[in-house]
Amino acid sequence: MSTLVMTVREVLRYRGKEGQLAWIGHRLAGLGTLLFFVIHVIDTSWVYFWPAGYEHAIALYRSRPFLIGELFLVLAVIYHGVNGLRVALMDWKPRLWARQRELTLAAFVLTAVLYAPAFVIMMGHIINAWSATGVAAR
Amino acid sequence: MTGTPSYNRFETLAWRYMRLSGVLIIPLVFGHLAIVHLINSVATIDYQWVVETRWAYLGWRLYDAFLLWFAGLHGFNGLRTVINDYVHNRTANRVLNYGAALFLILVLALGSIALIGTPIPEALANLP
Amino acid sequence: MKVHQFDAVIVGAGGAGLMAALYASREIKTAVISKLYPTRSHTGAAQGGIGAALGNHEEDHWEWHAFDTVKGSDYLADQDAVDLFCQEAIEAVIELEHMGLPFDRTPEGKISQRPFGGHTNNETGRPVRRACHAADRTGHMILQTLYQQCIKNNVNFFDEFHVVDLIMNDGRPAGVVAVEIGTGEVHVFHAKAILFATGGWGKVWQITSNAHTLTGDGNAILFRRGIPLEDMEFFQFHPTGIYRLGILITEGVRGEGGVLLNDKGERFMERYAPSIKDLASRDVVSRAIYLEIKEGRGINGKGYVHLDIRPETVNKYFAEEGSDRRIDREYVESKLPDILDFCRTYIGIDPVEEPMPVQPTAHYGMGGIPTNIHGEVVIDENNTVLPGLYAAGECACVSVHGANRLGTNSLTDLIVFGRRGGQAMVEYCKQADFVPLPENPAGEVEAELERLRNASGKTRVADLRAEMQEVMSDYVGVFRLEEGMAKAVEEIRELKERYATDLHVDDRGNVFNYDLLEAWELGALLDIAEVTAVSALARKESRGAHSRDDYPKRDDVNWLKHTLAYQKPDGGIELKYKPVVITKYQPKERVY
Amino acid sequence: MEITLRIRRYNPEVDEKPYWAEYTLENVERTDRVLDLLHRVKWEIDGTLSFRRSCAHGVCGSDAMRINGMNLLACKALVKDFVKGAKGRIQVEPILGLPVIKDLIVDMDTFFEHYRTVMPYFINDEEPPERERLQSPEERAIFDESTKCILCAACTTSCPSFWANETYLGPAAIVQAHRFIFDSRDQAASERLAILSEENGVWRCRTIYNCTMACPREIPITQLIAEVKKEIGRR
Ligand SMILES: Cc1cc2nc3c(=O)[nH]c(=O)nc-3n(C[C@H](O)[C@H](O)[C@H](O)COP(=O)(O)OP(=O)(O)OC[C@H]3O[C@@H](n4cnc5c(N)ncnc54)[C@H](O)[C@@H]3O)c2cc1C
Ligand code: HEM
Ligand code: SF4
Ligand code: F3S
Ligand code: FES
Repeated sequence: MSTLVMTVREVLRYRGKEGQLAWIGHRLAGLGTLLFFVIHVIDTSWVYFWPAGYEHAIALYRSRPFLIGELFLVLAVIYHGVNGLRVALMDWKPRLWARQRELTLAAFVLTAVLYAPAFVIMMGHIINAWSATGVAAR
Repeated sequence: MTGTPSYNRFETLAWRYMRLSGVLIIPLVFGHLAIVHLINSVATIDYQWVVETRWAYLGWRLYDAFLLWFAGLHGFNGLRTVINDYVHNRTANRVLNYGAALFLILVLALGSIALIGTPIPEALANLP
Repeated sequence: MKVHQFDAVIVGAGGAGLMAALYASREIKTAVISKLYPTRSHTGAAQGGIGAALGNHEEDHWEWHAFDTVKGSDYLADQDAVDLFCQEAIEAVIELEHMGLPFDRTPEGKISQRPFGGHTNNETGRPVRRACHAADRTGHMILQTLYQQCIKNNVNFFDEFHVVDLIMNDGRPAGVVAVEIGTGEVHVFHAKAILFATGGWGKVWQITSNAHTLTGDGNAILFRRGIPLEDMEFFQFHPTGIYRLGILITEGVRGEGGVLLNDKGERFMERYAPSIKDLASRDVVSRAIYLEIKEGRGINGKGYVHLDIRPETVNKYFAEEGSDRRIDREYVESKLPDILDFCRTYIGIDPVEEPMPVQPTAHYGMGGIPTNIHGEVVIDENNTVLPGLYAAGECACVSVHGANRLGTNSLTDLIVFGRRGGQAMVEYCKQADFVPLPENPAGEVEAELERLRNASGKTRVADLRAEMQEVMSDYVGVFRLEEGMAKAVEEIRELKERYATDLHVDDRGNVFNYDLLEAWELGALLDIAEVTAVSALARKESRGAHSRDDYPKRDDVNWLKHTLAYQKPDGGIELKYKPVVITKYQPKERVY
Repeated sequence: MEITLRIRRYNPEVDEKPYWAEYTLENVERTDRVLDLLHRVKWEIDGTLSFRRSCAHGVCGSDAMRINGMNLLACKALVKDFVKGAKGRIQVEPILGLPVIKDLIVDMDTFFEHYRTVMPYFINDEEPPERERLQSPEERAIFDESTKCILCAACTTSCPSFWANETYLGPAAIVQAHRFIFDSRDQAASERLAILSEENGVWRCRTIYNCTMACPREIPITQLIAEVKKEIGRR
């Protein structure tokens, strides 16, 4: 486990440039998405097992921390997906290594491009939700 | 040299699966995000919505089932590699990996049962 | 103190040590001791190629190779050894290939060869393609391949063990003493047969192509134990080292067509060696460069000339010579990748765009521990063998290089005589017994190490070493004079005195105490510097790498003989001489 | 120019923990190697400073260390690569992931053990021909890059996967395996691929590229690893 701390520290200290940044981001995004995925599957299954509970859960999702969390979730999924494609591509076409910096930057840019509209739309939802239902007050 | 060497097929397969499932998950999960978080939002989603506008259709149930299984296996295999990276103590490593596997089975089971078992609301079922 | 016992102990894990280890370890219990991880040995720095008359591109014969070698040696090489050497070179190189060595290939899939200095077609006098190579990393490939094979054969390695003494009992070698660098612990290796393969001693001079660790340890150790050193006055200055850094630019550059140019843009080698020009042997080219510089034709009047491998230059000269060979950028990139890298990294010059600034650099010791063709150490004028002691590689002197080694012949030497040394040890160990260890076998050297560890005088090791290098470069370099060499001998003796009385070592610890070991290495360098200067002072002629302004001619009547330098019990040096073996090739004047 | 060298130091016989020490050197040339600066510290200021080195021109692989945050050979890192003005700082520390023994010296045992694991030697048990085994220049070119490795460990110790888990064989060992797997004359590719298909083999490589960026021999390591991965997939 101590190597986990070391990895985190050294990933920040080592001048590994794009590849390393892309990797740590991919890992964190993957794990984050997994966490959400697990929670989400469980609560969605309440539709069958415990419908009342499901309403509770959805209500919770409407709370401020979860709405903000949702912003991150979407970012994580988009980035993990785009970067995952890049990784698969590089493994499949080894000679692309010479272009690795450009491709990694491209993955960052594509993530931003895909995320920007999503972000705007979701912010819209958030503002709507808060002003319409007063959830913001909770 | 002598004999056929033994390959670790499992690791090879797991690695391949990560890439293949990743590519497959892309449309699934991006579609899912678009529907749930962009076109709709948690503000408009509730029990009613799930049961009446989504799971009423077999196609959507299948869609969600694919997502559940592909992403579940993908995510947990990812978790496995992370555990193997950082947890070196043999027992701790075993416990965590088996724990994660059991948990995965539980999650997949819950999700699958819900997908299969949730009845189609009568009002919809009776539509022509 | 730990004691280990092996049939054979090999000191040094460069090409020679590893080749010997491969052969010895097949049949007897063998240990290889090296102060560096084997793959760090300086064999890995060798660039241009390994010489063998394979004739893969054009007609070639081992007899031609032998004649070239003898001529290159300025007739000081022992011709029986040279014949055997050139014959066995062929199968030795093939053996390397069978071990997996990744040579460059000809279109037919054979080992690729390139021209190299002094290697000629004996009938036409033109350069012949004899240097088998893997780009410009031939030594790297040899070292890696041999190390790999040793791993395969489970050779016992003692990596980062610094050998500091040879244990003698009653005039017979019984083992070696080594310091485990990582712990400072002293180990005794008890052995029937001991082979030294500790490489060169270029660090005696300021500008050198040699690694920091090439300090002639083996030679100094044996010398202190009464074994003579042969022909130490012959030290090769390679013509093309990067200006001021000394990093080697392989002769392969000229083999591929590169030319040397002076400040006026003249290809000056045309004047010094009309027939093979830039591919004359190294002593000739180094002297030519120095003469150009002395006449003020160094680039901008400075102490260097240009080596030009730009395709346009090379092709111009090819055309002039009526050759239909042409090269282009890609070709240079593929044949000389490391050279380009060195120049780009260290001097910011791209050799395909600009010529390289070069000056002669201390490179290779022709002399060394006298051995016969079996790698057995011989200790007098009659070639009396000291049973159980062996040497191979650069530290040894068979002698196949005489007064000047031809490029590519050292790597061949490692393989041919490393192998022979290994085989000879096997034969010997099968019938010999261990010489018993004397009482307290490491006592003497431990006391010396303790003295160094606690040395608290005023002279820093690095300063003393720098002074020695300056003296040797000024007075015992490419050109030599009575006066200068006498001065060198005197000054080296003074430095030795200061080494004994006024040295300062900072590190008093045990773990990786390189401060201490560098001090010890300086002791070896000083001994070698003295032997070199004394041997050179005595030789009143010019031959090969030993070039004297006061005796500019070779003198076969008085000096066609090998020097043997002994340490006298009182510390001085005594010189003896032994005859050169001449078989087919009578000495004649050397023109290229 | 004036350079302040900040060195991570540790002497197991004296210090409880590693610490940073600073040395200021004057009259530094822009083209000096970092190795030259280390030598100046050792030779002029403090002889106890310990580091490995031999060839001083990037061919022996002794002196991989982390310089200004990146794995490099001290003898191939020039001052001008780090400092533009007349004054500056350069930071030197040991490579990461192998135990530090003293100052910049790490214990290389694990590294060489991994190296030996992949059978890094030519295997062909058939009786060799009289002369060389033939190999076309094209066949030779396939594994050219992997023959360049000098076992300096700069790659393996720059790899976050290796930091995380030292059982990972690491890029250097995989490069060595590649050297033989793709040699048309060698016969043991399957054995090596089998070894590399294990959990501590190629799959631990997450395509991070630190190794490729660090390699002083400019070996496209990640490409070679990917080629090995694909080859395993093919069998
Ligand atoms: C830059 C360069 C380029 C060259 N190019 C060519 C070429 O193209 N063709 C050619 O034929 N020749 C070439 N040479 C010459 C040739 O490479 C060397 O002469 C040869 O490699 C020496 O090999 P070796 O085995 O004798 O010693 P080395 O390879 O130098 O090995 C010495 C070994 O001894 C060990 N050692 C030393 N002292 C001790 C001690 N006290 N205790 C324990 N171990 C010790 C070291 O650790 C090392 O393992 C070149 C030389 C240089 C410097
Ligand atoms: C959107 C499409 C996705 C793609 C293209 C994708 C791709 C990948 C790839 C290629 C890897 C392997 C990385 C490696 O071995 O270096 C990976 C790892 C991982 N993925 Fe995904 N993935 C996607 C979605 C998901 C989802 C939805 C989850 C969560 C449930 C997830 C969780 C993980 C985890 C936890 C890892 C391990 C991370 C690591 O080893 O660093 N992924 N993904
Ligand atoms: S692959 Fe490159 S970085 Fe890695 S050990 Fe070999 S030379 Fe060093
Ligand atoms: S840094 Fe490591 S993860 Fe792979 S690409 Fe290089 S080995
Ligand atoms: S000292 Fe040899 S690689 Fe740096």
